[in-house]
Amino acid sequence: MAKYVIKRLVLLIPVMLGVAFIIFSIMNFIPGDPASLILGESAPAEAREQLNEELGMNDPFIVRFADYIWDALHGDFGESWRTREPVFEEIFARIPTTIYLAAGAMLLAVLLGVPLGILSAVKQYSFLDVLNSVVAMFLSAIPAFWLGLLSILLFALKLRLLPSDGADTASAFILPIVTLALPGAAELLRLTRSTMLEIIRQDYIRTARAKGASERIVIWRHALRNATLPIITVAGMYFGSLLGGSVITESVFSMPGVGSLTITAIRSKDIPQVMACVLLMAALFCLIMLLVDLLYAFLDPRIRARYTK
Amino acid sequence: MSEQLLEVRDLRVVYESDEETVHAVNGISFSIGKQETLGLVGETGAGKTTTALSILRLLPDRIGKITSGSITYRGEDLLAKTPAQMRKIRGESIAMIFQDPMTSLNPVLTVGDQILEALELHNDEGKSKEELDRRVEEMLELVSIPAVRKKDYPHQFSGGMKQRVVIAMALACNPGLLIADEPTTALDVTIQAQVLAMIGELKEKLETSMLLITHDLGVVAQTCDKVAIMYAGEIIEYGSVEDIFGDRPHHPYTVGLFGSIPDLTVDTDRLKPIAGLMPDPTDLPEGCKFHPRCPHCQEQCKTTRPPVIEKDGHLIQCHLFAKEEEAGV
Amino acid sequence: MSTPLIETVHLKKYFKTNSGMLHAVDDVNLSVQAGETLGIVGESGCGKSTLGRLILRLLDATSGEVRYNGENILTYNKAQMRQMRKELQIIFQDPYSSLNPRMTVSEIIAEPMRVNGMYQDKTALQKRVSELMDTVGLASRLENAYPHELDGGRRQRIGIARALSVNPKFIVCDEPVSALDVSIQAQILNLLMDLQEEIGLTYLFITHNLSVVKHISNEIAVMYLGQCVERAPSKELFQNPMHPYTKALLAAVPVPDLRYRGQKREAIRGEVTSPIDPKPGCRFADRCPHATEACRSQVDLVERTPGHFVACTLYQ
Amino acid sequence: GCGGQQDSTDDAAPSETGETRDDLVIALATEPTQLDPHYLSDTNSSLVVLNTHDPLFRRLPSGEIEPALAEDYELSEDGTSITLYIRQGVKFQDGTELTAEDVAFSLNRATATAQSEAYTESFKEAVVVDDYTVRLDLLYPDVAVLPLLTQGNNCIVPKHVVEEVGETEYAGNICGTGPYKLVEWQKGAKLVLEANEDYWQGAPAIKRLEYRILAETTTAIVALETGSVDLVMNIGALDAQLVQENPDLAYAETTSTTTYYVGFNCAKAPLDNKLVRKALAMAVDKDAVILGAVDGAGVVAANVMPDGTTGAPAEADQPTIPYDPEAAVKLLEEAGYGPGELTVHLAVREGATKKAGTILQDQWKAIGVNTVVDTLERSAMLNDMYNGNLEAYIVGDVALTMDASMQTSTLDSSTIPYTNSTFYSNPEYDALNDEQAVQMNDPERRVEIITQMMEIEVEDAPRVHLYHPVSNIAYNKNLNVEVSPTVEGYFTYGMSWN
Amino acid sequence: MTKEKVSSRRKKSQMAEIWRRMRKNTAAMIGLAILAVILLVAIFAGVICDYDTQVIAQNMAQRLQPPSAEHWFGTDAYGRDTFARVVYGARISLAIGVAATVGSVLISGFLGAVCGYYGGKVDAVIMRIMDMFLAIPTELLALAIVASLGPSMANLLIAVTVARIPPFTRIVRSSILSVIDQEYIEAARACGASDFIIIVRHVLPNALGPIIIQATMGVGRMILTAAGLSFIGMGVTPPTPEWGSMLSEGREFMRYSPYITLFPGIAIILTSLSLNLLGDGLRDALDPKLKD
Ligand SMILES: Nc1ncnc2c1ncn2[C@@H]1O[C@H](COP(=O)(O)OP(=O)(O)OP(=O)(O)O)[C@@H](O)[C@H]1O
Ligand SMILES: Nc1ncnc2c1ncn2[C@@H]1O[C@H](COP(=O)(O)OP(=O)(O)OP(=O)(O)O)[C@@H](O)[C@H]1O
Ligand SMILES: [Mg+2]
Ligand SMILES: [Mg+2]
Repeated sequence: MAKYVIKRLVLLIPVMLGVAFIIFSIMNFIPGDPASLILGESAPAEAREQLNEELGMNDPFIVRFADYIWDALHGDFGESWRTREPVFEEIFARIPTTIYLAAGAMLLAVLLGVPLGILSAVKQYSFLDVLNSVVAMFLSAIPAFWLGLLSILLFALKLRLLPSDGADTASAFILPIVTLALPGAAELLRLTRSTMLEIIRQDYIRTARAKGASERIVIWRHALRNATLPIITVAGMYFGSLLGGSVITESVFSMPGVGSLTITAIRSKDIPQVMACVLLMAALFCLIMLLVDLLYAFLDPRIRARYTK
Repeated sequence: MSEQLLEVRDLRVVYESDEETVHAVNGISFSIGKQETLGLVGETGAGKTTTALSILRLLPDRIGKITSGSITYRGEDLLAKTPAQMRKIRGESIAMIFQDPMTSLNPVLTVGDQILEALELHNDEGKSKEELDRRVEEMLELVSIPAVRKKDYPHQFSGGMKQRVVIAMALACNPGLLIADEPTTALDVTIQAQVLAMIGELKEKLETSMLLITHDLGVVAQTCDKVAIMYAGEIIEYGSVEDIFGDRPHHPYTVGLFGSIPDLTVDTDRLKPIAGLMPDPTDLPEGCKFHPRCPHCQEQCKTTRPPVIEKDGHLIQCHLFAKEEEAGV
Repeated sequence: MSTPLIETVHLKKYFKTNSGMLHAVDDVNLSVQAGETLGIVGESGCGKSTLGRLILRLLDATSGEVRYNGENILTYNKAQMRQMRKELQIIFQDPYSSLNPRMTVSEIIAEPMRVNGMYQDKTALQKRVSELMDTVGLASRLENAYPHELDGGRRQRIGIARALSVNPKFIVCDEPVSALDVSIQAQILNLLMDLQEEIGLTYLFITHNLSVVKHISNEIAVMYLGQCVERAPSKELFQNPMHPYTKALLAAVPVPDLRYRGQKREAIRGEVTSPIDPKPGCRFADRCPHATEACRSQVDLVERTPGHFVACTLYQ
Repeated sequence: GCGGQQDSTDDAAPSETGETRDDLVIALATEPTQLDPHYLSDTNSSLVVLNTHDPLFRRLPSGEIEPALAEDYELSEDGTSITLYIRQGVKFQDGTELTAEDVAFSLNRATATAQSEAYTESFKEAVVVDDYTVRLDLLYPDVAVLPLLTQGNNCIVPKHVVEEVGETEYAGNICGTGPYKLVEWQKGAKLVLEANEDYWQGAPAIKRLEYRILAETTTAIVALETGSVDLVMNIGALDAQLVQENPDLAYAETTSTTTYYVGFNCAKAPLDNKLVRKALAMAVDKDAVILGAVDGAGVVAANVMPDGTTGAPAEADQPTIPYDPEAAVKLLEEAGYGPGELTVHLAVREGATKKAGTILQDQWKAIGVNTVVDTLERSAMLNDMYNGNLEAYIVGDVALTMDASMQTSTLDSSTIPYTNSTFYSNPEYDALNDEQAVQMNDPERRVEIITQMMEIEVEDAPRVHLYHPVSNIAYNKNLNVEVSPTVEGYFTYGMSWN
Repeated sequence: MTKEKVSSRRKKSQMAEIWRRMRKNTAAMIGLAILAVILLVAIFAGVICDYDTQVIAQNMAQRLQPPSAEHWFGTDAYGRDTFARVVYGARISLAIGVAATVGSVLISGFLGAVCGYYGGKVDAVIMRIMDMFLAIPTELLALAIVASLGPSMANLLIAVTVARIPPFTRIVRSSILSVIDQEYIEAARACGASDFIIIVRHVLPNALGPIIIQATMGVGRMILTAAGLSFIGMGVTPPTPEWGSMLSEGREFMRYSPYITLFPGIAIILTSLSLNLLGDGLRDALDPKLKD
């Protein structure tokens, strides 16, 4: 197992290099020289030239990329061109918010989506099932900012129940988390439903029933464990993508998360900042996927066997 | 005949979907006495599994329906039981071994846990965890699997071992009746022999009755006391093994079935298969269901359902013998 | 003896797996004369299908030769091989997964001929398809049916018609009747034997059903864990099995005859050993009641009586 | 803990007990980037810096300039140097006293820094004369030197701190003379400032100042309505209406010093044709643009010089291109374009300029010109603008110094392409521009020259001036605050609770 | 040899079979009906309203009107008729959704087929590259693409298409993998078929099921992604009426004139809903296991 984990971690290196290359090239395709962005519209020409030179913008692309990677390998990811602070300073300041949001949203999505999905599958074609499915499709089709703004107007302004912004109090996280979680819950509901439907047709479920097991035992002990695999994959992907930041929700609720930082950085062509953000997110994403795989092994002995060999 | 453990009378089962109705079982009757083994034989799709599932009331929800008949176990009507009462019976009084050992075990639970579960579900005496654990080990050893392997998962077992685990699970609560649905079809001959031998031994030891479903006549000849031959949802011939394998008059389908098997002991140039194929269960022929394939088909067979003729407990459902009988009388 | 139609020489196939080399086929030497049937029997997973696939080059052999009319076809290039494909065909075990569910019956049967460009003319092709359907006993009204609408017996006939479509000389029948019911099984076996008689086909017939193999084969090879442990003419093998595994196999067959009822049959004890990196020597030794130290070293297949080969220390 | 204070801000009005509040929460739409004065490059950073640091002079919301760290000044005869008399007894927030050393150091540091170049272009060097006197030498006489010294980029920093922590580290260790000190910066969320009790003008009334980052306008207004924010700047016209209807809130507005205009690339076909430019300009109904772009919250602009710009005539007297679509069609015909034959690419950015562009598209369609509106990212827009790739673009120009020179230079050929991105080049205009710059002692002559330049501009139409947007604030009605056209006006020291 | 005598089997083409099963599914039929209406509206947009005078023509005097007899859905900030814009928007939004889906399905179909069929190194390399793209958040990728290529309908399309390729490729690959194990693929090889014929005639048609479902759901998702991009200012160019950009244009008026966002919002939801219903129905109809 340890060997497997190490192998996966080693595999992270080429993937991160690839991600770095993709982002670095895209950022270099984006027109505009950083100097004009840093200095503003009214800065004189010489100042721009000088700054571009300082930032190494006049070197060929490959040289710059190699320099970047070289420095990064030495732990130096550079300073933000915009704020002149080490790139990770700002990221780390924002990461807690992002993690609270992502974890909260995923938890809520799972807590809502999975039980409702199971209920839907167990009572297939019932009124409840139809209602669940329609509501789920509805939720997954609502644009995020619409949901966000509407919930602010309703809960923060009309009802004055919850704050509309800020990341100071726990209550401030409620609305953004709900907004983020609903589409995820909808997706998980549909996935859980279809997976469970498939699994309750399996022979071993019939075996359990033939032993005299009650529906509760059949569903929770026999079916759910087997249905968990696809569910955690999707939940993991969802969590991963949430960690990448959710620009829209962050902006609507004024949550200082990593997503809005990345967007700001892309907009101001702040290459070191963008690189650091995306690399960190990609690394997190890969780690989450690794975790998901390990969780697989924990839940499914067949997969465990494959790793331990 | 001794007191009957299980009695099935005029059972009819259909599978109904929006599109079509499959008449899977069409009025069959049979009974199993204490410590008896009944072999249920028939081609694919004859309705064997359906019959078994009906006894345990495990037909698929909504689609599978018992339309008439009665199933009595130890004098009690199973069809009148509530779901909770039924759950008590399943596993404890009547246990079942399913067709495919590879998929009948839950891949994420240890085999020990799966056997233990059956015990826990029917632990009326309130035995302690240790006692139940010991019983699990006992059961595993009974089917020749070292007790230490109870912590293993199904994928770590070979097909034959998995089937043995399923058997251990089914026998864990000392059921009065064991339904074995083609317990060896998915296995190799050598493993098949092992498993069959084991079931036989255990049956003796635990004094269990058995309903053995198969389409392998060889297996029937070696293990059963009574045989019912099914065709298109009906029992067309029923009797003791001697009746079926002996030199008596048989239903033309039974004859065809025997003719289809290459005999290891006799050399034949050609096999004599039954012509044609099973009828479509959604659109069964009128009269005798076998008539389109029957070499002795007469006008009458096409229109009227043949009567059941009994001769010393050997039942045949065929016009051919009805006539003989008439002629004889 | 004349040159066999098909001959394998030291044929080996190892699969790389996570836990080591899996010896699926390990040094198998067989030959089949034109117009005859060689039966291959053995436990599940002993390498029967792999052997069949190797002969057709559906898998690449690890080493060894496959000779067709004396020529090693493993050295053929793509174009030569395509020519060969018309001579060598296969009928698969599973009539459910071996037919493309999105094609109609006539499309499936016509596919090999289309691929090989055998008929330019559409109507001629259609005529040939009808002929083939007739040969295998499929009603012509089924030509536009899809496989899922048919039962196993009819599906298997489609498979046979497909194999016959390119006029092959040699057909590997990989458990063609295992998935079928006894009565349908008999229909198919009769069909195969009729075809052999009519057009002189040669079969390699793979199965683990001993009654079937006895019925159809001229010669039988018994495989155990990738190796051929015994080979003899069909009758001889049944009358005089030598290898302990063959004996166990024969004894295990349940016979539909009350005379054998109650007879204690000697079942093989123990589980199949792993085919991954097997130890040298007889692979059956762990389960064999007669195993001795001698079994731990290399055991060769030797001819004990004319035409009867066995690999066992009891007969060396 | 900020939690307790959070609660106290939940009430919009002063608490029932009659105690007045001493904290203030201001909403900002974008986050300041960094707080080192000399590296400032965006408005909101300046806003904060001007509360933590002091400039030498302060501009009041009214536009007047009053002395701050400089008590007085003296301009040399030839206008190439200015002597600054530094206020005595002023202390930095670390307790050390402000000296001429610090002032000279700060001005020279600003001059040397690229980010501040626009505000120090005319500076040569600052020289310490004595402990409280500094002489700032200029490269050329610059009429705008006082306004420049009010800017955030020319704020005074302590020399010893910069030298101690290092040039680039000052941003993380700011220590000004201003009325507030930074105590907490939650990136992306808020900045918390605390009153400097030793401020040289006396301790400020507001003791705790929080800038909260609220990107979405709707969220900011909701926060104002629910009382979690006390002041929001530059809200939309519809929101303004809503605020005015709310009895708990107050609203004030003034015209800003920003001018939105369409710049034509005079070096690129088809807009290198004066007739075409003029036609397009004549087809613009500025009132409709104001309605669509800022929901009516704007004033028609005649030129880039809003009222109050030194050296410029009153805006009502400025020459301008009339709205005359019929004449525009004729001009187009003259230029050889029939209806539908001309297509213009108009670059805009997300927001007001995009809306303005959408309206222009419709208005130009009326004279038979097709318009493709390209919404660009800031980086792409600047890049293409400087490289002369754009045909037309809409931008906002801030009259930073409120002096005409800075505004006229935007059409001077010497500033192509950065300041003058229209690539407009007219020697006559350039000559006049040079001439007005030295009319330090003859303001009337200067106005004359500038009016002349405006006439040239109307004739050649290198750009169409659209509007000056309204600068507004919405706030808790108990807050004393004045609306200002510039960021320098939002000096929190002047704010207090009733 | 025994000849066929039984003749009870009905003959049906696969399409007809699927359609027959779909028809039984009420939800799918509701979805189909909604979609049909939306499609009709998109096709006949030009008949329902005039582009020049209703969709893009501005009328500042009439801005921000609530729904009325004259303007069914009210007017937007430029005084344009929201109804006309929603109707025309159907064209644009559906075009974006469909084109992007088709594009990504084609590309990932090809990549997935290559990966699944050949396996080995090709597979490893392509899938690792896909992983890289998967690790980059969708919005950022799209934003970066639009920012580097400039905003236009085509680039918006490229952005949403590219963002969808990695997950799609995975799906295609796994459904291909489930097919290539089947013996009929081996049978095709045994009769001498080339790789190309095998992929095109045998593998792809059988792997189509999951791909079709992803595609139907993809359209709705693409429209939503495009709407999300509009939010961060990456939408279509004005005055094109696209639902997502209408939605984000209207968001600052949400409190004052909610109709501007309400109707395009409903249009997006309905489209997505109908495609989801249809996709679910199609999945059920295609799955032989669900025959009961
Ligand atoms: N869930 C179901 N829905 C519809 N028809 C079904 C269902 N299960 C079984 N059938 C049909 O009912 C008939 C009897 O099936 P059953 O499984 O009882 O046969 P069997 O004798 O056990 O066959 P086998 O030997 O293949 O196991 C068959 O025609 C079968 O197709
Ligand atoms: N592609 C493969 N990769 C790895 N191992 C394989 C592969 N194909 C077959 N094997 C292994 O090779 C051995 C022989 O397999 P093969 O399918 O030839 O057996 P068989 O005799 O045909 O069995 P059955 O009777 O079950 O069809 C088995 O252990 C199998 O697991
Ligand atoms: Mg069955
Ligand atoms: Mg095989």
